Amino acid sequence: MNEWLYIGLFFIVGLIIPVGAIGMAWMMGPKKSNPIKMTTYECGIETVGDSWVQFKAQYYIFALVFLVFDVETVFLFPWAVRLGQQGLFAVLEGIVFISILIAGLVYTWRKGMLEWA
Amino acid sequence: MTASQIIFLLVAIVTLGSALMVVASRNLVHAALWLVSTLFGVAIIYALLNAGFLAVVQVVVYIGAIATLFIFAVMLTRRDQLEGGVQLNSGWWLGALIAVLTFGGLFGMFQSWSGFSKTATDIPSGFDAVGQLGSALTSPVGFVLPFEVASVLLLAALVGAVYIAFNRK
Amino acid sequence: MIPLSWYLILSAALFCIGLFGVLARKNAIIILLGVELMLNAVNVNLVAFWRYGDISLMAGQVFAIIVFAVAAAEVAVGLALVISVYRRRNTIIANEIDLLKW
Amino acid sequence: MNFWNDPLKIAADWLVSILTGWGMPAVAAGVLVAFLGTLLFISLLMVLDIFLVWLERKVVARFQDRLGPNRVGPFGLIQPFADIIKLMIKEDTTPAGADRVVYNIAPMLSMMSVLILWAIVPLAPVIFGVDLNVGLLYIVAAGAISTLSIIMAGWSSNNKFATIGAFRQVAVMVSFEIPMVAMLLIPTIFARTMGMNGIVQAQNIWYVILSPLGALIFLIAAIAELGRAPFDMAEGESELVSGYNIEYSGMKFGMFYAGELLHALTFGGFLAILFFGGYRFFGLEKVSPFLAVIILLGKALIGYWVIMWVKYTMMRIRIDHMLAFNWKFLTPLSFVLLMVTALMNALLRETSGWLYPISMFLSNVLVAWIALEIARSHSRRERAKVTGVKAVEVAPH
Repeated sequence: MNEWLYIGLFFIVGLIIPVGAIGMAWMMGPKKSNPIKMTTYECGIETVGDSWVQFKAQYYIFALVFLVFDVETVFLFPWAVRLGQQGLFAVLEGIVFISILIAGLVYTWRKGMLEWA
Repeated sequence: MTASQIIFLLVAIVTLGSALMVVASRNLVHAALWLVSTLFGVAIIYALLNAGFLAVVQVVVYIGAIATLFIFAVMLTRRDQLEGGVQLNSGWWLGALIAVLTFGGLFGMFQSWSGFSKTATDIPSGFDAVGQLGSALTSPVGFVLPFEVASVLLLAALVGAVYIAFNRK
Repeated sequence: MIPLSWYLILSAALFCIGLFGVLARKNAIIILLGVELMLNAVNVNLVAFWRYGDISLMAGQVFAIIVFAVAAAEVAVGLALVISVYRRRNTIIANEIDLLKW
Repeated sequence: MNFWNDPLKIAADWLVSILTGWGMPAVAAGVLVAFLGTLLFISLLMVLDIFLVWLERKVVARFQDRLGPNRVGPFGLIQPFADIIKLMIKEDTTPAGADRVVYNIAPMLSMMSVLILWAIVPLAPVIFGVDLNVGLLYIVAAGAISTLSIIMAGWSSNNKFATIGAFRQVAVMVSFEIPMVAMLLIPTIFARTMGMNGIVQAQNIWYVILSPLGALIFLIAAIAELGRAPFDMAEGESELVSGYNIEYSGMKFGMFYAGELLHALTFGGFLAILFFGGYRFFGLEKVSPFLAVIILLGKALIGYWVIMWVKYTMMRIRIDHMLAFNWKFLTPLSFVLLMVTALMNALLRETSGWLYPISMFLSNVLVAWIALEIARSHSRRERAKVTGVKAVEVAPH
């Protein structure tokens, strides 16, 4: 528990410092707000429509492949820590594991889903 | 009341409050951000349970990947779908009733169980949870099959999701 | 020290909030978020039982990690379904997705 | 044991003894001292960060054949303080239609995600915040928070450019996280631990010798993770008018900017720790912990300089090329390298002498060579496709 307490302290202090800096800037800065000043910046012209533009489906694909590989690496970290003890069996196990997921990447690639268009 | 109990209570309040906000928010991005807050609370709970590996994994997988995926999926739909109108379906009171009854039932069940207010034993010094987990996942007498099946499951999910969402025929 | 009961009650409450979200909300994405809450509640239970039982048995943690994988798979396919339905029917309201009703 | 051998512990014990002498319970005194130590450490980091602003401007000026800040103070050293005063007295703005709460939390989270990384950095054998046994995954977790802060900043600004910029940046960051995490597994395999201090202690041979390709991939992925050129979607002035932080000004922008610089130094430090022996340098670290800190900071600054060198030399890559490079080249390559490393490590672990490092090095070189050949033949085909297409001439003859 003790070491997580330190991590918690780092989170707290890591928040206090930026909050303090921004808070101080907020106190020291002028407050002369007006509607024109607060308009959205769009290179000098009036904004048109909603900022919620239609996004490409590709973003979802990249996040999806990332999710799958991210979960995979979570399995691989304990595997890597104990790789020395179990010998070749564990290595082959890991290679099978990675290969199965590489197959998924190859499938996505072959379906043309990794193209940005 | 000890310090760890106070920490637990604070975290539990934040976690449950954020969870309520997840199911109550009208704005989908806010719901996803409240989910992040809930999951972070659960990560602290794992740290309190001395499961440091799972606490970090919780942040990596849920906040790093799943929340990002949710927000990307929300952005793929249009805003006009997400706001306004009735958010609850017609049988929402039934849902609320079932949820409350489930909680009551679980609570009653727990109380009749003898191990309910068990306290934890101390972790022996030098206990290497990550190493133990690695051994469990890789040794032939451990969980090798679930380890490999997880990879097949992820493969199936990837192939399925790509096929369902983006079959261009 | 914190008794086991606190964790169990927290997890039960989290589970029920998720259940309410799944049963009562119309929006398909919120329903998926509710399922995530329920899976997390299950995970809290698994880890708590690992900690309060024999900690040299890693089954609780291994199970929790498998649940992570299952949650990831569920989100991936669930959101893909939502997006697919949205593209065809232009809605993400679960009640309006009723093609198979008849 | 005296102060010069273990300064942190001696200082902490001394403070705790004073506080308990005033009648404070031992636990509370311990927590208070830890809190003050953390506060001091993070304040020192912020001072270092201010120095980095000056360093970055000086170095970029030199790369571009300019002088850089040189008016305020000797060598312009006071310049960053002038910058801070300017940031402090600027108006705190929130654009119309922005999601006020999320908009204001985002820069704080961005800075925090960098500061918390230092909790696990072993500065010397006895000077470190925490020797977490899941240290490497903790780096990835902090990266997740940083990703989240970018999404929050971009989405809440209510600006098309900010939203698009944030989503591109996040797509790049999550994509390059995969090779980075795979390369974090390589020191784990060698050292059989995820703890940063354990990895440094295990490096009798620098891991860059055992896995030069791993170090290179880690550097590339780290640069992308930092969002610096050539992967700097956030700075895409011409197409995105600076991406997710477009609507931020004053101190809130300062947080993003300072966070980016400190993040770069931090990853220079991680490169040093994981592949270049951390605070170890021919036994010098045993002389004094203070010397070890200087060694680590020196190595981190060299890593930071390399990152700057790349930034100010390369041009920005187009987003589709960036992602294709990652998913079609870097990710398969890093996983192949991981498998080769695991296999070679299991086969040769027990061999003595120079056979193990030499064969590890050669296997890396072989993998790199094969990958480059494949990439070369691919680019030849790509070029062949383009040469057939004639550009439309402005002034036809």
